[in-house]
Amino acid sequence: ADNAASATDPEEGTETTEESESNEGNDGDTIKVGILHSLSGTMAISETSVQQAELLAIEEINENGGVLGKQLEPVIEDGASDWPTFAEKANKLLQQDEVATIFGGWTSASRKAMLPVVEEHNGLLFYPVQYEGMEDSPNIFYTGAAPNQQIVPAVDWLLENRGDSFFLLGSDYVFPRTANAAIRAQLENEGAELVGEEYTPLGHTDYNTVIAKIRNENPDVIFNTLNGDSNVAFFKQLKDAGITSDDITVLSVSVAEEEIKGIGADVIEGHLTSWNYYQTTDTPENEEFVASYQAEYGEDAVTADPIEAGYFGVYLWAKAVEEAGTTDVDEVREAAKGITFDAPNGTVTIDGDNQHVYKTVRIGEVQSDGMISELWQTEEPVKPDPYLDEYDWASDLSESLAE
Amino acid sequence: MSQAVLKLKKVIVDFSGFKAINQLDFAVQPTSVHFVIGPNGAGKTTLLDVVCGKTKATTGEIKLQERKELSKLTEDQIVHQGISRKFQAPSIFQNLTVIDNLEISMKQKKNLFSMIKAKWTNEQKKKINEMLELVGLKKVQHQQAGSLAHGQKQWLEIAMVLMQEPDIVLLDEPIAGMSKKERNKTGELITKIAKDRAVLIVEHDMDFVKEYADIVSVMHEGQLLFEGSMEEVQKDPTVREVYLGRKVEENVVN
Amino acid sequence: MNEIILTLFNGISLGSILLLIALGLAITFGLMNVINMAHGELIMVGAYITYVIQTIFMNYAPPEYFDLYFIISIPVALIVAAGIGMLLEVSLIRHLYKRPLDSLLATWGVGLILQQTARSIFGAPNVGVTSPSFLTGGLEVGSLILPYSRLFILGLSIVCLFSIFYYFYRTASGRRVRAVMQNRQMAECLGVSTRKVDMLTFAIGSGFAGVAGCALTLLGAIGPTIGTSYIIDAFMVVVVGGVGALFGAVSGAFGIGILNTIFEYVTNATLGKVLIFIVIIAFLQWRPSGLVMSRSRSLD
Amino acid sequence: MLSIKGLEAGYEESMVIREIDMDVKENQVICVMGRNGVGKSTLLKTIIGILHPKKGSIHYQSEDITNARSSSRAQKGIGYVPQGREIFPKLTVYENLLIGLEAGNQKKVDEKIYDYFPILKDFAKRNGGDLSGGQQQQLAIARALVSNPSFLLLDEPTEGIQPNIVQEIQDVIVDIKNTSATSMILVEQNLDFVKSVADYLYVIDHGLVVYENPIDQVKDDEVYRYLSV
Amino acid sequence: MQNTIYQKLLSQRVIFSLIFLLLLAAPLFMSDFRLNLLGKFLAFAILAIGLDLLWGYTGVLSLGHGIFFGLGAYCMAMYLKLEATGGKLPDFMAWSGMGELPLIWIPFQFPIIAILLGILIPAIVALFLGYLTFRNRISGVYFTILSQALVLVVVTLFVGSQNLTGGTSGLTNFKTLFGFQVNAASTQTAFYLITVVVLGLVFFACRKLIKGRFGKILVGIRDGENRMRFLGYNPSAYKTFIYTLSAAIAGLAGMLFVLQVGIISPTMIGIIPSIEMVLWVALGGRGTLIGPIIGAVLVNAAKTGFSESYPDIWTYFLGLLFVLVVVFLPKGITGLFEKWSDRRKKQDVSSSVEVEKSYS
Ligand SMILES: Nc1ncnc2c1ncn2[C@@H]1O[C@H](COP(=O)(O)OP(=O)(O)OP(=O)(O)O)[C@@H](O)[C@H]1O
Ligand SMILES: Nc1ncnc2c1ncn2[C@@H]1O[C@H](COP(=O)(O)OP(=O)(O)OP(=O)(O)O)[C@@H](O)[C@H]1O
Ligand SMILES: NC(N)=O
Ligand SMILES: [Mg+2]
Ligand SMILES: [Mg+2]
Repeated sequence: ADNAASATDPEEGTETTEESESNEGNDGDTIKVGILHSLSGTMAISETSVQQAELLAIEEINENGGVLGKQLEPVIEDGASDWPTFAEKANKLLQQDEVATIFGGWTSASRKAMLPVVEEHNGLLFYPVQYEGMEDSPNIFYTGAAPNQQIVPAVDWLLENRGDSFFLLGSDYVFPRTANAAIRAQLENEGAELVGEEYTPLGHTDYNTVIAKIRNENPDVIFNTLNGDSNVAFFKQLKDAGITSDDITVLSVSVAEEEIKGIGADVIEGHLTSWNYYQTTDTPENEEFVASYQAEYGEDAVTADPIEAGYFGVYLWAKAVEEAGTTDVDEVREAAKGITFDAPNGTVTIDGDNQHVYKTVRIGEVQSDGMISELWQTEEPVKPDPYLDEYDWASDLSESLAE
Repeated sequence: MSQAVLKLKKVIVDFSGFKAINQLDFAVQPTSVHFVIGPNGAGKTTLLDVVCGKTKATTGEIKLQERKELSKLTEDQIVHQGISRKFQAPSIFQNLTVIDNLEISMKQKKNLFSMIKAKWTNEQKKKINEMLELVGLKKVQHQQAGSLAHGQKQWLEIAMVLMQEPDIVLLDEPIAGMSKKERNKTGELITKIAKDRAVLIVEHDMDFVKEYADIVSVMHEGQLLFEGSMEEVQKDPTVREVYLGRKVEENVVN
Repeated sequence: MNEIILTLFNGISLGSILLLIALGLAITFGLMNVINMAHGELIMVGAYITYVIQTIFMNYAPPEYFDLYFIISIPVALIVAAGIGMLLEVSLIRHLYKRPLDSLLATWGVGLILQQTARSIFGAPNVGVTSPSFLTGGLEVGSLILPYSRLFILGLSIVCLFSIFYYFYRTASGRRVRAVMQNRQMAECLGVSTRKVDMLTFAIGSGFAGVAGCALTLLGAIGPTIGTSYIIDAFMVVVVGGVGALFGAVSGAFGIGILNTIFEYVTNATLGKVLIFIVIIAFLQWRPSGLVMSRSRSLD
Repeated sequence: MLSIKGLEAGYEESMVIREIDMDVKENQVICVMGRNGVGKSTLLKTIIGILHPKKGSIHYQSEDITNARSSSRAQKGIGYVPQGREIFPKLTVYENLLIGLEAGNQKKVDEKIYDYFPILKDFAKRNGGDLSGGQQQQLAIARALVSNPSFLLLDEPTEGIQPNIVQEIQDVIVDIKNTSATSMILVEQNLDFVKSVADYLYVIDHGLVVYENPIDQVKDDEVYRYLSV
Repeated sequence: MQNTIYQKLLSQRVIFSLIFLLLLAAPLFMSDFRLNLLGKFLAFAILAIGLDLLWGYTGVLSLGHGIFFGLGAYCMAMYLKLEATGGKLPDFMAWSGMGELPLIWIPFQFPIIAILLGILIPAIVALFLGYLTFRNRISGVYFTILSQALVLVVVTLFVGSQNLTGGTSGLTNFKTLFGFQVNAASTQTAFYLITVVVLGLVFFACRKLIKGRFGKILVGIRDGENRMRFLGYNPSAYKTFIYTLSAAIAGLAGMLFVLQVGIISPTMIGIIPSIEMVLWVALGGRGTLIGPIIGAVLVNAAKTGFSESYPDIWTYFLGLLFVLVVVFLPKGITGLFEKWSDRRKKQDVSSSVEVEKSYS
């Protein structure tokens, strides 16, 4: 409804500015919340299902009486896989619609585009995807994994179980490059061998040459930080080149159930992933979640880590608001500290120090049916450590980054 | 005879094996109406092409006033050397008005920066008006050139050539598609402008050539077959055989 | 030694892929001068057709016949894409022949619509296509493995190339096409039905885009934006080869393919792209109108 | 055979020919003269269908073709040699001729075409665009003849052609006239040429027929008066 | 005829001035957010003018102007970034293991230099590419596709050298300019007004350029490049000049964009934006200068409007918009006005010819 406002109508602009600045989005009997993902462009392949999960959560919350007795009213915008657009839309949501919070983003680039906007207007952003860390904005809640909740343990596990010569392959942007910087330090510290490091532009489709290089180096492990389409090309061509998971293990940190559908289970079967959640994760909350998600979006719809992170992000915010008794950002931020929620992946807790969440780390192996079966998991949720302060091999990294 | 304004020595133009012009020696005298005739495909247009730089000679030299070697220059540089050319098929600027066409053709500094600050001078206005009168396009001066009839286009292009005030004018079949009246007009115009410049004309209309030629060169298979006055040309047996044919012979006889 | 052979093979393979995606364009763009920005989306159509047919086979055909889906997909993709192309020509392109640049804009819009349509029908996420078993694995040559899928695409592109060449340069219908493209009005005056010719030609060009899409399912992702990742390469190939010159496109494709692979091998994917561009610029210094130049006497 | 009634045509708003009536009989050669820009080419363009008349009708073999597409007119046997040649530059000379065959029903180029224009045989493999002006003009005529049209539209066919070939074209026209039932409309500037081939003469001025007569009754001075007004 | 032309200028003058005043008054009746959007659109409009000089008047179609826009934008952004980090190394450099500030960043510590470079660098790049291509008479579609390849390469380079450019994320999170808070509402309004003024200046300058003889020469080059050579002109020089000029204008637009949007990233300068830029010009009506301005604003307004109203299917409407405009408004939106006043009938007649020429 609110969306239908025309872009060029000045009247409508003035009205909104006249409205009271406090108690964002909390007018009348509904609370407006922004949903900002790429619904068009290349990133739509990943982000649309996260958006669906967030809408599902909102629907559930509304059915159970909403928040502060008010219904949540999602305001949906399209980031269009274009970072300046993310900034523009975030601006629109905060200034025009005065939403109480934004759920959105996938790529780190989109998050970095929204960061100054939410900080400028003191808004809130719940960001649902694993990322490179080195960030803790007071206006952002990070519900995806920090490096120490996904990458660092994965490397440890691989060194223990699969060998110690690594080949790093990633898309050419901030997440893979930063992640790999950390991995390099970690490998060096462990005395493991780094035999190659390759980056391909996002959307790259021909991996013959990369595979040729891999063949030459013949590593034990490929640590894969490719994002999006490229994964499909890479895995298909890897298989065609006759390299199977028995020859070289590929561990991916941006390939989940959703992506596997596009790659084809037969192609990626036997390779590994590192996440905090799988559709197969065995908790009562997950059974419920998967059931209702599939009820909403079809039998063969799959759930995945970012989808789940988007989903429980909404609940975390809702709990915080109830706690605070208002949608006012500063009060919500305060109230959020230490809030916990029984998410499908287990109990998650917001870490007051950095606004990330405690999460359980899980290494999994892709099955022939496209599901991922857990090989290993941490006993309990891991404290988020975006700057890798706990690891002295990362000290150089994090020092140079203290902004 | 005074010394030639334009001299070609041993010029060859080779199109992947086919010699459109073959070892041609050729000279143009100042202030003369010099016709070039010859069978279709003899190399007349190609001759004009090499002179104005559209086609590069494979070998040989093309000298202006005995000094300037043309074959090294680009088309626009050659124009500034004082050689302007009208093409066989009228090529004018369809989307500009008649007067605009003349405006950009007229003699002036044509480099980038003098153009940016180019202004109309009264003298320029006068020149263009005279030219419009001369070629009888006054009435249509504000029409899009694209909407002119074939003949009118021919006139416009001639006017564009003259606006450049060249020392040597190259005309490729200027009266093609013109009616008698206009042919005569064109002829008179040519005689007039030839008073202080050389005019080199390719033409097939013998009556026209006969009436206005000072000197006629006959080309055949890329070479000079014969050169002289029209009378001499018409008497020459080979020329008649390869080119003129019976009808012209008849009216030579009587 | 092995490395050299492998790199060469990869180069040729990449070349054949480029050729396949450029062939359709060499017709609609090279011959007809229509800058069809929706070409990539026609490739997408071909890819989704393959997906649909595969799904049908999965659900209704006996497993032992599953592999047939791919064989069937190729002609179906060709026909469907050609059909869409024909529709496009009749409803839109036809009115724009006098304004080739406008066709760029209109087809861009069409591309957007097609993408969104795919998203609405098949959903935003990528869909998966299982390669037929006879195209998985590869041919072992010494210690190298040449993937069957690559060999197949190489073969396919060559077959397409020759059928196109034969059609345009050896058949009356093809001659008509070339005549119409050079002087539509005069061709009409000589009794050639330019409408039929235009429609047919554009359909053929689009059809081959469909075939390319079908083949690409062997290599990469199948999603709404698959087209955009290939379209520019396709245009480059046509230009380097020389617009309107079919064999130019061939040399362009393999030239770019091999060089790109070599560059990428000795440097990385990013630098590889850059070097290719520099080479192309340098190349056009030497051959301003593409590999296969076509002189003409006319002024413009 | 061809009858034009009250024909009006032109470009956008500018009416170029107005109220033209014309009747061409079987095997008759009509000649159209007029100063530059009076609408001769426009008339032919309208007959072949490049331009669509604003008013009036065109009947061919008692069939209304006023709104037919050019291609179908060509199929019905109307051949056209445009002013300015309109060769297919990147088709070889031979291919240009083959396109000419599209209108007719025979499959191969008749040898007599090469008898008319020998160079077309010598240059068969060369690109049409590379030919010289006159060669192109000859090709344009030949291209119209190969399909043995029953009706020919010739727009200044001798433009840019060497004298002895002009005579040959003259002979060709006469030959066609004598050996077939073909009719022609011929636009020409040279009255002598006209008199040697035409049966009937129209003079057009400002899009109107201002003078018409059977050729044997045509008086030069009358014609020249109209041509030079 | 003469005086109808006079009338036309008169009427146009009036219209232009009105639009201009309206834009200047916009801050009085528009919300900060909308004003900021409008400011962004107007920055695009500036670029569109330059593109129209190149395409509409000179017949050279560049599908690569995003690059020049981007170069300008990045120059400004680099300064802003250094301001924001206050002497310290920008975060992305740290991650990609840069020791100290790389050489090419040094000049951008000084705002004036940064602004100058924001115009110069695009111009120089264009001059270089233009010279190499036009000199060899690479034209028409060859140039167009090359310009597109340029985009591909520059974007790949920008993404690839994260340590220098911030990679895919681009540059964002700015703080101050000349001590003013860039994100403050007042500063933003100032930026908006500056944009309007620059737009006005660029527009009237370009208009002066093409109304004169120079403009006719450009049209001549567009319709008959080779013929111009035989009139004694060297088209390559003219084309290179216009290409360079339009690149400089694009750079200018890019800087104003960054100031108002607060981020620049490769996605903003890539293939798709570059094509959209051409669409603005075509939609508004090429070869009119005013058309592209209208086009840029309308297309982007439509984009925003559609995507806000139908976030999940808005691209349908955008696509449809392009198709319909091309089919029903061959001369763009300004073509409509011309239809009403049939003064310029003749030009409509031959507009088809002109485009044909510029591409065949
Ligand atoms: N680019 C080219 N490639 C091949 N042959 C060419 C080319 N240009 C010209 N020719 C040939 O060169 C010869 C001379 O051509 P040119 O146009 O000079 O003849 P011309 O004397 O002007 O004839 P016309 O009187 O018919 O105009 C012709 O046989 C023509 O076919
Ligand atoms: N494409 C066009 N658009 C607009 N007007 C045109 C066009 N072509 C010709 N005209 C106009 O139509 C009139 C007649 O042109 P047309 O070519 O029929 O004359 P013509 O009798 O053939 O002259 P010529 O003997 O020179 O060939 C001319 O005044 C010309 O201005
Ligand atoms: N945070 C990521 N995967 O970009
Ligand atoms: Mg000639
Ligand atoms: Mg005529």
